[in-house]
This record gives sequence, C-alpha cells and structure tokens, in this order.
Amino acid sequence: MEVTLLVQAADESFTILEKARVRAVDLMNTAAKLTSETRWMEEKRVRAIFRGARESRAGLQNFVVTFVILFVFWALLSGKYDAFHLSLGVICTGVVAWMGHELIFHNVRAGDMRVIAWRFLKYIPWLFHEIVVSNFHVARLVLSPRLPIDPNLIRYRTKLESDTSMVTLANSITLTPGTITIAIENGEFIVHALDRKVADDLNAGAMEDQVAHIFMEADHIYIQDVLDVARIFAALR
Amino acid sequence: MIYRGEDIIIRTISRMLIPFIQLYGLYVIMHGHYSPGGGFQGGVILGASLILLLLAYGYQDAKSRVPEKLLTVFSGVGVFIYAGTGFLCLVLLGNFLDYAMLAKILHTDAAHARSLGILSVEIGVGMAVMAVMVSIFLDISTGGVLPGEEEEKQKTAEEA
Amino acid sequence: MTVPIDLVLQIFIIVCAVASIVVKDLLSAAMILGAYSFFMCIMWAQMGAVDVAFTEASVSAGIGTILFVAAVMKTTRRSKD
Amino acid sequence: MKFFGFLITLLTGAVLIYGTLDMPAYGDPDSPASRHVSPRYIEMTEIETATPNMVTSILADYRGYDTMGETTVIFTAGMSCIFLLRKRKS
Amino acid sequence: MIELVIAKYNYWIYVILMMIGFYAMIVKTNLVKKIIGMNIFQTAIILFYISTAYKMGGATLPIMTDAQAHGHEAVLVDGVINPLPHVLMLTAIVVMVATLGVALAIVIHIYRRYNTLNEDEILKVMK
Repeated sequence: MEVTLLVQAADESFTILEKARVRAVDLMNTAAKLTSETRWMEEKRVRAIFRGARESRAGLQNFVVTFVILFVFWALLSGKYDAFHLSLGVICTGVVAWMGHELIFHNVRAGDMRVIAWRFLKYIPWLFHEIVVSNFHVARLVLSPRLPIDPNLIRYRTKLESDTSMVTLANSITLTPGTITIAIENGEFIVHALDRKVADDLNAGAMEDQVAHIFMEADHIYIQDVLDVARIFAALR
Repeated sequence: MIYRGEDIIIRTISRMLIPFIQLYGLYVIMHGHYSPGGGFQGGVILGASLILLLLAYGYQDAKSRVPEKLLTVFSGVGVFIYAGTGFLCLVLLGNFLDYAMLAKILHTDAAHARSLGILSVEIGVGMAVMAVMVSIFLDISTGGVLPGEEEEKQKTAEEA
Repeated sequence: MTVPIDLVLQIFIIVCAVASIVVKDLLSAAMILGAYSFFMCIMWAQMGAVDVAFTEASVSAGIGTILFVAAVMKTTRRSKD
Repeated sequence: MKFFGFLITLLTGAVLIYGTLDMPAYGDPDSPASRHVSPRYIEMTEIETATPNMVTSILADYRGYDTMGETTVIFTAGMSCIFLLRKRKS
Repeated sequence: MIELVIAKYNYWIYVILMMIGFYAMIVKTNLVKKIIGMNIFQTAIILFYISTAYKMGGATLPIMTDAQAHGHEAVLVDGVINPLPHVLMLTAIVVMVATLGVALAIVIHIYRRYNTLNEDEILKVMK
C-alpha cells in the first residue's frame, strides 16, 4: 500500500517535473528568439542608423504617433481652428511626418512605444526629485565659506546601447546640478563632477538603471544569463 | 567639410528636432497672412533644417533625403508656380498676376480669391528659396565636388 | 536721465561693424558679422518692422553666417589685414 | 592707398551728412515717404485682399511683379553658383 | 542745434555705418573682408530705408487687429507704420544673401586658381 503510494507520488512528481521541463524549454526558446531579435536590431543599428531605419517594421505606428505629436504642435502654433486652416495643417503635418517619421522614432518596436512613453512619463518626476536634491547639495557646497569643492573628471562606462538612451542619460546628467557630460566616446561617458559625493552618486548608477528600464535595454543581458544557466543545467542532466 | 559627425548627442537631438523645425517653417509660410512671415522666411527655415541634417549626418548618409538633383528641380518648380499663377490669371481674361480673376474657378468673392492667390505665390517662393539656399550651401561647402563622387568617377574610368 | 534703447543698440551695432572689419581671423570676423546682423534685427523689431526683422534673423544671421563659415573653411582663415 | 581710401570715405560721409540736413526728422508722420502711395495701401488692403498683414499683401499682390523678378534673381543666383563651382561627372 | 541733433542723429549713425562698409570695400585687400564690407554697406542702406517708414506717436505694427479686420474700427493712416519700405527692403535682404552666395562662390573659385585671397598678390600673379 505504502509502496504504491510512493510509486504514485514519484510518478506525479515526474510528470510535474516533465511539465516544468517542457515549460522551461519553451521559455528558453522564447528567450533565445528574443535574444536573436535584439541582436538583429543591434546589427541593424550598427549597419546604418539612418538608412536602415527605413526597413523598420513599425513604420505605420511610427507614422501615426509622429503625425499626432506634430499636429498638436501645429494646433498650438496656429491658433486658428476653422476648416481651411485645419486642412492646411493636416496636409503640412502629413508631408512632414511622411518625410520624418523615421527621424523621431527609429528602431522602436511596434509594441514598445506605449510602454516607453508611460515609463518616460514616470521618469520625469523622479528626475525632478533628483534635481531638487542635488540642487540643495550644490547650494550648500557653494554657500559654505570654506568652499569644499573637489572638481574632477570621471570616465564612466555604461551598459546602455542605443543612441536615444545614451542621450537621455547624458542630458539627465547635465540637468542635475554639479555634473556635466562632456562627451560620449564609444559607450564611455566623460563627466565633470563638482564633488566627490556627486561622483559617487553617479557611479552608484541609479539613474542609469532608470534609463535602461525606460528603453527596455540591458534586458537581453539577463536572458543571456538564463541561457548560460540552461547550458549548465543541460550538462548536469 | 560635410562629413559624418561623431558626436552622438548632436546627431540624436538634431534627428529629433528636424521634423519640428520643418513644421515651423511650413507654419510660417502658411500663416504669412496673419502674422509676420511668408515665403522667404519659411523657405529659409526649411532650408536651414536640411542644412542641419547635412551637418549632423554628413552628405553620404543624408543624400537620400537631400538629393541634389531634386534641389535644382525644386528651385525651378518654385519659380514656375509663381509665374504659373500669374499666367493662369492671364488665361482667365485678367492682367498678369491679377488674382481677382481666380474667383471664377475658386467660387469665392474677389477678396478671398486674392488671399488664396497670395498663398499659392508664397508656396512657390518658399520652395524656390529652400532649394536655392541648400544648393548654394552644398556648392560652397563642398567646393563643387560632392563627397563620394570622386570614387564613382574613378570606378567609371577604370571600367572604361 | 534714461538712455534710449535706440542709442544703446546703435552703439552695439557700430562696435560690431568695426570689430568685424578690424579682426584678423576671418572666422571670427564672420561670427561677429552674425552678431551684427542679430543686433540689426533687434533694431528693426524696435522700429516696428517685424517682417523685416524676422527675415534678417532667419536669412542674414542664419544662412549668411553659415555660408561665410563654409567659405572660410573651404579657403583659408588667415588674413593679412 | 590706405590714406587715399580714408579720405574718399570721409568725403563721401561729409557729403551724405550734408544731405541729411534736408531730410525730414526721424519718425515724422508727415514725411513725404508716408504721404504718397502708402495711405491707399493701408486703407484698402483689408477690403481688397482679405489679408490682415499689410506687408504680405503688398509683397505678393500689389507688387507681385516685383517679387516675381526677385524670385528669379534668387533662382539665377543658385544656378550661377552651380555653374561656377560644380564639376560635372561626364 | 540740440533739436537738429535729436532729429537727425539716426541718419548720421547710418552714414557712419555706411562709411565703415565703404572703407572696408576700398582699402582692405582680403576678398572676404571686402564682402563683409559690402554686407555692412547694404545693411546700412536698408536701415536708412526702414527708418523712413517709422512714425512717432503711437503708431502700431502694419498688421491689423481682429477689430479692425472686421470693420468695427476704421483704419487710421497715421496710426499704422508705413509698410511700403518694409516690403522693398524685405526683398532687398533676400537678394543680399543671394549675392553673398554668388560672391563667395567666386571667391572660392579665385582661391582654387591663385591659392590666395589677397588682392595684391592676385594682381601680381595676373601680370
């Protein structure tokens, strides 16, 4: 009796394990596909940022979003809302969006844009909070009579990949008082920091993580980790 | 002078700003009736956006967007639109550039026909000015030999 | 006594004009000419000629300076006088 | 040469400054320039062209022939730049 | 005397600007400096024309407001700045830049042939 129960339990656990294994293989296949996709995007970026964007699969969505943004800009500028001027606006915005929709958003996948926009909106209050905090810090530095500044240049290697995210990070660094991005060379930021504490804050990388989170970057690094673990798992089996 | 810039920040920011600059140029052309502006200013702003594109990306990468043969065609078409509007008035039994005659085909009164005639003329001026400014800039900054043309010339010479 | 803004602008304009003539480096001369055009644009806006000011700001201070810089880069920066 | 040029410049300036003594004062509303043609334009531009910006209406309508010549001048300038500098492939 | 100065000093400043441009065109030997002088000369003349359009005493810009455009208010000729010189000078500015482009193209052509921008050296080589 107990033996049959034991066998049953073993069977069940085996089926559960089998299901889990199938599921894990599925997940890893998806992960591998995603990695190859991101790698494809990477290659495309390297090949030609400017002309390669033409092949972007998300062309229509980029066009529509660009059109809406530009039309809002036109309506703000124009201030005349009769039928004639609105139709002029639609024509002009259509021409500009047709010529330039790969310029504003290039290399953005079709499903990603909403996520990126939402995360970017959430990023702005965080950035504002950072600016206020470091503003007080710099004000205290400047107003204290000993002037305890320690200006230095730091080189800062980043894990970000696309141009847009790097520029967002560079401009965020410049916006926060006390630090200024001087140049980006081969994925290495050269930053002028006013103080040791400001530089340490930068090296801790909270801002970089936030920016990577916005543009959904460095995700495939984790997928790579999973794949490595899977290889070890297979070898063990 | 026109080579591909290496600064990522300038390239990315100019890429994002160029559609807005172009839309502002078009706005200046279209609203010349109600606010300062018109064909000349709007055309120059449009040309400046293309020049920014050329400076940030270099001629090699931007030439699919700023083809220099099309610039020559555009400058001709701009003047043609202006003269064509005048000639249309001539065909409609008016004087040259007498836009009130356009009321016959536009189904409006004379004053609004004149307003629309001004608009079409401004569009022609804007096209001509944009194309000519970019073309002069390309000629002066490259000295007449466009980048990449030299190699093509050598290639054709070798083939011959 | 209040200094009229006209007079201040005119003094700026004359200083810019003299500087762009006197300076030996041609690139600096071109940039100072751009500043001259911009002061001229402010002066016209102050005189009520908004269209002309807009034209000057976009055409002369924008494209003119770009053309000068392009030509100076294509030829030479140095000048003897 | 330098002195000679300076002298000529001074002479021209002196003649022009002498000429300004007969000019109307700066900002005079009754100066001949604003008495002659422009009142007609200022009064009639809205009625005749439905365009609130007088500069645009005069530029493209009343003096449209002028502007057309000027567009041709710009076109010619572009073409002459091409003919002066560009080296053809052939 | 004071009244004369106050009424006319604007014109004198334009004359001074024009003299600066004229001097550069005559005396300077560098060709780009000559073009800069030509630019200053042209702007001085345009400035003179624009100043003739100005009307003192609360004249508005030559753009009508909504009330005037719909006929609720009459347009006073003395209340609007004279738009005619603006139009003429607007075209003059654009022609100025077109001539500037052609002049710079000629300068580049000269530099390619003689390898200098100095007028005296060019004349020496030409002889």
